[in-house]
This record gives sequence, C-alpha cells and structure tokens, in this order.
Amino acid sequence: MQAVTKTTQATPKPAKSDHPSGDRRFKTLDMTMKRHQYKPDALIEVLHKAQESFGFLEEDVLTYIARGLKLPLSKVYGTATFYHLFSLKPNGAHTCVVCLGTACYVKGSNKVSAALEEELGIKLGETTADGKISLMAARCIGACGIAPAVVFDGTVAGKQEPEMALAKVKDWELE
Amino acid sequence: MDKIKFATVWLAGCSGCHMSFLDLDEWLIELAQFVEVVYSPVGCDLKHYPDNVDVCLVEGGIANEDNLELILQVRRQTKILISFGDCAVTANVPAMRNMLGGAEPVLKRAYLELGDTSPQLPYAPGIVPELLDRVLPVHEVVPVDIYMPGCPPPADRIRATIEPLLHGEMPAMVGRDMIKFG
Amino acid sequence: MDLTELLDVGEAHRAAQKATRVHCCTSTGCRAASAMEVFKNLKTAVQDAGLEAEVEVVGVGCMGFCGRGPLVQIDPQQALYEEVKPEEATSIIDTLQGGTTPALKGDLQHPFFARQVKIVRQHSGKVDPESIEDYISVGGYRSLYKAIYEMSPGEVVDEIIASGIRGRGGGGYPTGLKWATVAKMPGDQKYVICNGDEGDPGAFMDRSVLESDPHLVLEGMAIAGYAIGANHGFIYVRAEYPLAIQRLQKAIQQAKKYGLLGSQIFDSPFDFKVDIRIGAGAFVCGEETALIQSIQGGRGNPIPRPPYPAQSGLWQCPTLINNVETLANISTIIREGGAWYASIGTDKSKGTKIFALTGKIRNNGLIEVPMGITLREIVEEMGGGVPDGEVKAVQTGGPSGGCIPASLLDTPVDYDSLVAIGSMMGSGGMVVMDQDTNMVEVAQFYMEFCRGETCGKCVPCRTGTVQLYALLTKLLKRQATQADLAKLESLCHMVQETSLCGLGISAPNPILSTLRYFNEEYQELLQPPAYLNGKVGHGQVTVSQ
Amino acid sequence: MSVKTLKINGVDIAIEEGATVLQAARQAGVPIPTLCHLDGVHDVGACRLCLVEVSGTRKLLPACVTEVAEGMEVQTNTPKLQEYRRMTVELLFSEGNHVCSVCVANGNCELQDVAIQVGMDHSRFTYRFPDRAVDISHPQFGIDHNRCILCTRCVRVCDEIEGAHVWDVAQRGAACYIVSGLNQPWGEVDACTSCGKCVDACPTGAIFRKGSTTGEKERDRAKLDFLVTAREKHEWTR
Repeated sequence: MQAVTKTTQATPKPAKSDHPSGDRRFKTLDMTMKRHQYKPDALIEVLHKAQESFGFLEEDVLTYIARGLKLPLSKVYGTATFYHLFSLKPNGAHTCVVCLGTACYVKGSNKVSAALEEELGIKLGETTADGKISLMAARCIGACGIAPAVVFDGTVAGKQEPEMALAKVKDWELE
Repeated sequence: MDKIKFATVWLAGCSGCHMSFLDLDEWLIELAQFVEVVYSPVGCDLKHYPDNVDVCLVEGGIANEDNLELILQVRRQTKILISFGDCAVTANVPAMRNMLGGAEPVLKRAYLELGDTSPQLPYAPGIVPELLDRVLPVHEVVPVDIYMPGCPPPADRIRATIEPLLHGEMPAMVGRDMIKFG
Repeated sequence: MDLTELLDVGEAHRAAQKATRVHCCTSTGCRAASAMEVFKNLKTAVQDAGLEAEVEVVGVGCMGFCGRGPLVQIDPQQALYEEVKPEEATSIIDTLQGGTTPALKGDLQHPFFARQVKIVRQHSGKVDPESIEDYISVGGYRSLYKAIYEMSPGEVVDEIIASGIRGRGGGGYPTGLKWATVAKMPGDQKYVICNGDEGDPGAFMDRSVLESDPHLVLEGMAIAGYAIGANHGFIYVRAEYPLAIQRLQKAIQQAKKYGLLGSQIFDSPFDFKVDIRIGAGAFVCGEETALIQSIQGGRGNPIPRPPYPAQSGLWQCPTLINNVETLANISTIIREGGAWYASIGTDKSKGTKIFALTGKIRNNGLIEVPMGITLREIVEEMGGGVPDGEVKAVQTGGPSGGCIPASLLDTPVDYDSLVAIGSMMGSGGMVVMDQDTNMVEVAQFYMEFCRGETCGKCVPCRTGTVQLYALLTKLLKRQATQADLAKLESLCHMVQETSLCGLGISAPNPILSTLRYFNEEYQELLQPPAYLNGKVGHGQVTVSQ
Repeated sequence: MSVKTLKINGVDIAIEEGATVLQAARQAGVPIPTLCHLDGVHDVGACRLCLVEVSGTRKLLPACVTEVAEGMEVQTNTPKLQEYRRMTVELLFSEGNHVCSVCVANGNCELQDVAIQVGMDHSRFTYRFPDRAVDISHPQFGIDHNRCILCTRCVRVCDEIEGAHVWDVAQRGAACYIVSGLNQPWGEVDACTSCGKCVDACPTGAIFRKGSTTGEKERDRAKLDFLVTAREKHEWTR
C-alpha cells in the first residue's frame, strides 16, 4: 500500500532499491521483498515473483534481487540455477510440458515426447528457433490417474496419444 | 630354463614410456638374460605379434582401428598384459580430444579449421587407420593384469614391476613409487 | 471463537444445506477431463429444472477413481457417475425427477471403493475444499479445540505415541517419537514444517489431500504446534501443484478469519500461524534437511545428520517435519484416540495408507487401505488387474523403492514387509507393470531420474548415479559384459552405503530389486568380451578387472 | 571441559568433548583420507572419503562431522571402507578431466595423493570427458574447471575467511560447477580481493596462479591455518 502512496506524491522520491529503468515490474519485486522484510531467506519467494513478472530471470533482475536482499551475486546465481522452475532464458510463447513420471512412462509418454521432438525439431528443454514453442519435461505432475499427461500452456490434458499432442502443437505452429 | 617371451607395443602414446624403458640402462642387459624379446618397437624387428607371449608392456591408449586390432590380438596371445604408463591406464593426453565429442569434430578442428594451406580431411582407406570415436584406456577394451601408471613411469618403477615377474611373482603395485599418476 | 461458536457455525451451515447434494470433483485429474464444464453445466441444469431449493451442486475434492474422471456423486442417493461428459449434466439432474441418463453409472460396492478404510480421505469428495464452513460442519477444528482445552501438550504427544502412527513420507519413523523429541528440546522458538514436496513420480496422494481437504492438514499442523510448543508452521508445496497452493492459501485466510489460525486460537494463549513456501522443482527438497535449506532461501543441498532437524532445524531451531498425509491423520487420532487408531493395521504399521494406484491397471486412482492388506488384494481385487495381460511387477516407493515381482503379490503392505523384499512404502506410489515392460529399462528410467535430481553435493550420488546410468545404457545397447554387471552391482552397494542423504542411499534400489527378481533380463543383454572373438581365447587371463 | 574416551582401531584415545572423530584420529596419528575438509572452515561432509565404521550403527559416518562420544568404537580402515574409498576416488577421476601429466599441481595435489593412499592404480569407471571451461580472466589467477572436484573449499574459504563470497556452486548434479559472481568471468567480479586464499585452499590444480606450468603449483596451506588461529586465538605471529 505504501508503495502506491509514494508514487502519488508530488515529487516522488525513488526508494533506494528502485530500478533506474522505471520498469513497473521492479516495483512488484520491491513489494515482494518488502513483504519479506528484505530477509535473505526470502530469495526463492522473490525469484518466483521475478520469474512470474519477467518470464525469466535475466542478469539485471538477479543483480537487483541480490542488492535488495543483500546477498552475494554468486549465491543468487547458485540458487536460481539449482531449481528446475527458474529459467535464465526466455521461454517460448507457448509451453508444452510432457510428464515423464512413472505412470506416464509406463503408459508410453516417451512416444509422445519423441513425436513432439520430431515435429518441432527440438529436444525436451529447448525452445523453437522462432521463439514460439518451448518443449519441456516434468518429473511428475501428479495426474497419474489420467496418464500419460501433457500440460499445454498450463492446462493439463490427460490420456494423450502422440497424434493428439501433435494436433495441438500443430495448431500453435499455424498461429 | 626357458626364456620368458617378452613384448612391448606402442599404441596411442608419445613413446615416452618406451624411452623410460630404455632408461633402465644396464639393467636391460640383465633383463636380456631372462627374456626373449618377441615383439617391440624398440627391442626387435619382428612384424607379427606371436602366440604365447608371456609378458607384454602396452604403451598408449586405443585411438584408432589399428590400435584396436592389435590390442585384441595382444590380449588373445599374451599371458600377462601390463598397461604401461598413463596413456594405457587412463588414455591421458591422447584422450583430451574426447572432450570435443567424437572423431569427426576432432578431424574437422585439426584438418579444416586449423589447416593453413589446403584444408582437407585425410582419407586413405587401408593406409591411414580410421580414428575411433573415443580414445580409450586399454582396460576398457580388454582385461589388463597389471597397471603401471606414470607419465612416463620412471625406470625404477618399470624395473620394480618387471623384476618379480621374472621370478614368477606378481609385483605389489602400491605406494607413491609404484602408482603415482603423472 | 469458542466451542459454542464453532458448533454454531457448523450447525448453521448444515441447516443451510440442501436436501440433495450433487458432488462434482474439481481436482486436477478430473479438471483435465473437463470437469469444470461438467460442474458449470450441472449448476445450470439445476437452475433450469427449478430445483435450487432442494438441490445444490458442490465442487469437491478427489473421489479417488481418477482414471474414470470426471466423477459426479449425488447424495444421499449414493449415485456415482463416471467419465461424465458436459452434455450429460442435464440428464443427470433429470434423474432426480425420475428421468434417465446415458451417463456411465459407477458401482460404489465395487472393491475399489468398498475395501477402502478412509481416515485421511474421510471428507475427500464430500466437502467443498474452498469452504471452511463445510469442514466445520463435519466436525472440523473440534480436535484442535479438544487438544487446546482438554489436553496438555504432553497428553497430545502421548496420544500420538499411543496411536503408533509412523511417518507417511517414506521412512516410517515413529511420529510420536519425533514429536516427543522436539517437544523436549529447550528453546522458545520451534517450528512445524509440513512436507508437501511430493516428488515421487507416480504419486499424487498429498496433492489430492491438499486439494480435497486443506483444513484437515492445517488442523493437524496446529495440533502439532500446540503439542511441541511451536507458534509458526510452514507448509512446503511443489509449484507443480497450483490448485493445491491456491486452495491452501484460501484455507489459511479462512482459518485466520475465524481465529482458528493466528494469535490466540480459540481465545487461548496458543498462537500458531502458517506460511506457504512454494518449491521450485527439485525432488531432493523432499529430503528434510534439503527442504529446510530451501525454506531458508538456498540451494536444496542436504546437510549431514546429526544434528537432526528435531534438534537443530529451521534457522537452527528445533523443528518438526511431517509429511502431509501424516499430519492429515492427527485430527482424527485426537478425536477418536490413539488406541482406536492403533486398532487398525498391523502390529508394527498402524492405521491406513493412501496409494496412488497407476500404470497398467484397470482401475486407476487413489485408495486408502488399512496397513497389512496384501498387494494382491490391492492390485487384483481393487485395481481389477491388468487390462490385457498379467501383472509382471508392482513398483512401490518411486525412485527410492523397488520392483516387486508378481510372485510376491501376497506380501502384506506394511513398512517392514516391503523393506524385507527390497522395496519400501515410500510416499505411496504404486505403479503396476505388465509383460510389455522391460525391467532393465525401468531401472534405467529411475536412474535417469536420480541422475537428474541429485543435488550434486556428495561424490557417490553425484557421480555414482551418472556411472550407474551409463552402465545400464551400455547393457541396453547390448555392449556390456559379465564384468560390467558385477561392476553395476558393486557400485549400487557403494552408492547406497556412502551417500550423504536418502536420495543417494535409496537411488540404487530400483536396480538392486530388478537384479534380484528379474536377473534373467539382465543376463539376456550380456555380450562375451570382444577380445575373445566370441570364443574362448588362447590367452590366459590371470587377473580379470 | 569434559573429556571423552574412545577407541580408534582398537587404540584408546582421550579427547575433549565436542571434538570430531577426525580430530581424534589425527591426534592419535591414524590417517583418514579427506578432500572436502579444510581446517578453519565449516565441514560439509561431501566427499565421503572420511567415512568410518562406528560400532552400534550400520551406517558409515563421516569422521569430519561426527562428534566423539564416550565409549565409541571406531574402525577407520576395514576392507569395506578401503574398497569404497577407492571407488570414490575413481569416481572423482572419471568425472572430471584429470590429466596429471600436464597439470600445474602434479606432485603437489591432494587428489593425486589420495589416489595413492587408497591404492588406485586405474579407474574401473569409464571416464566421462566432460566439456568444461577454463577461465583466465583474472589478472593473477585462473580456474580450470576440468580439474575441479567440487569440494567447495574455495567457496567456503572465500566466504568464511576472506568474507568476499566470490564463489558458489551453480546448477545441480553432474552439471554443477563453481561459479564466480553472477556467472561472470572471474576477473570481472567486483567482490574478489585477489587475496589468493582460494588458490591455497584448492586441493587440485583447478585454481592456480597464472604463469605456473606443469608441476609448479605451490600452495601455502599454513597461511590459512595461521589466519584461522590468529582470529580465533588472537595469535598474530607465526
């Protein structure tokens, strides 16, 4: 709330941690860090917020967080790269996550991922050259009852045959 | 007493181990009383690896088709095969090409990217042996009986390894004097 | 809030309920089969039929039969519909007025349902997970009241000890003992952590509990906090479970509003707040010391124990870490008593366990069964067996467990029996495999998982998993010799005995168990050494590597 | 301070409470190989070389972080431990690109010494030949990741003794590597004071002084000991 009132002041004095670019998304980061009292322990929470706001963790953002939470740069980098969900590169416009958990594996998810890899000409974990589609793998999304599962742009689809997944991705390619 | 049939082979290595072998100096004369050298790039001129070799020192890793063929033959026809020096034991410097990922990128790097005048890939089937994708230590291809690391193994280590064999005993490959790499 | 007010909330909510409740599952599994559309259509159908006065459509948590979702159950009629299509909603509502529906009718008398004993899942599929009033109306938060006002912290711990419950996260450490240890530790600041980092591929029990009945877990955490003297709890949930997180957030807010979490709970001096921490995709964070590192904002690297978290955990304070399912048992144990709980299950494994029954099996889904039931009863009776073929193996315990051959299906499901046959309870994944499954490939699949999930801190786990994976790959390429197989096995033992944390210690289990029960599949892949040219050579090999 | 008595390999030892099994073994002159342990910085128990057998538990315990207890019976060199230690060292050799013959630390390398100590005459595990980088952007020092065994001694010495926290570990599993700053070239990391403690702490030839060639790396291990003693006991003279 305070952050909002600050911006409405006649001569807004930028807070110390304000980003020079004036990018509003840094404000969101400030608010998250403030909510955690700028405690270094909040690093993962703040990285989540950064990933959500920026789509990926660029160098500038990591430096900003390191300054805000008073953490060494190498520690921020080490933590960000430890976790699969944090991405230091931009993702594609669409994301297709193939679940490779055991239940999905037993039901043939490897055939689904192979078909997608062939169609898109990329490997799991990569993004197409045009930046349109990111193909990813999940260890298990817990939708084992409807295996094999694929998550298209955040929506879980169950009992996927290679053709079904291909049809969805082909639609994206035509966009 | 029958002499021990003794051989040395030189695969992918710099021949430094063989040079170190020659550093045995006067002990070589003593050795000659016990062994008959049946195959060696430095000890005799025989072109074919014979049957029933008792002891063979193998210098170098397995880098090409030629090395591979010879080491399989050596193993089949030898009682005690000694990995002689770091290239045989670890693949060592020749294997630094493995980091490039395979034979093709290595050849491209060496003959095309770094080729000064007329860059071209060597191609001479039957004359120049094909590179294997990876340079391998000897024991990845055939079982090895004794490992003698060192780059090169000092002459004393070579002697301490061979001498017990002359008396029908296996050497104890332990301690800094015997198994230090490099 | 006091007890009367709590009872009033429940009473008022029950009074406002309609005579007929149409329960529609809105959990992750059914959502993927367009359950939300079914839910919407059911609501419209009730309106269109003018039945709003006596019928309500309630979005509920998981009913268990996830393989046949979306599921709809009408109560009190006990009519279950499976694989409901959105266009069938109208006719399902019509049945309430004597109509018929083409929707697939489920059979609640089927062993899949009938053989279950529900403690943790008692409200799943019956209450609206987004309504605290629904939870209160079925007796929710009464156990917390009982603990605070009718029991001393020590008595609560004693009750948990008496129940004999063991940790549901996999290891099976006696929960009561853990509570007693933390309770005894000196220090003003202690913490409760609920481990919801359910990472085993093939397991989704905790997701389902959090999505279906979040308050049950929160109540368990609060009781734990009271018992050990903690005023702050963290619930660590995988980011892969967005719906669970969303429902937990809502549940925490509702509980705070009613004074059931936060300061002076039930107007007593007991304070307990709960914060959610979201994982970021690291299986190893299910290991308790790694999880603590992660909550503290660092890499999820496990640290050597002792000291155990009970002595020195979160921010070096005594910390109680329990799994979601364990904590979801607490409220019922306090309500019904430890002795009652101990009457269920076997001598050394008390109570019930939820399993995610998946893979090549007719009836896919979640089941809660009493400990001691045999694998055969689960797989053949409840699961209905393999659709086309026979059971070859049952995998339990995920990447930390093992593959149990069909010949051992009569093994009772309890902590010690499963360990004795080279597997483990694990968190509750149970994947059925049939004749089409190559067991060496399964071992490779799990090793790929462990290789990718090892944190990289200790040498045997970081590099041993890479070498084990390489050896299995060599086998599957038919390039491995007997010597490689021997190497595989000795490396398994080494990684098991020398790794720093549970991930490495248990990583070789899938290989060891398949080597033990499906050895012929490994033998079939072996090749004679190349130097022999396929025959016995003349060279005498004195020392083989 | 109370004293605990224990047996290591059958020999009675008395040592103050709170000491580790490793300290007790060293006091008794019993050699236990270590790689990630470094006097003066906290222990992480990561290399698993110092695992010992303690009667009463089936688990092997890392000597560096296991506190002595009254009546403890420790075995440091059973056939099983010998075999596991050798395998551990073989795994380390197979994981990186350790070419002793062309390494600055040849003859002065703890990994090489440990290999001799555990009797490793070859690695039974296939060499992985990872593609790793070398960073020589720093004016005085270089880091060759091919030779790194991820013991994290540099990370800890830089954080705990120098207080600069230039280093940390990035990525996970086999992809782990020692990272400087925000994955920047070492020479561009503002926090680095060029103190050289990481060079002294590094057990192998991974971190070295520029200009030194094969077998020329020297490290002043005593300097770290001196600094720690100086700070803890206020003894500022050698």
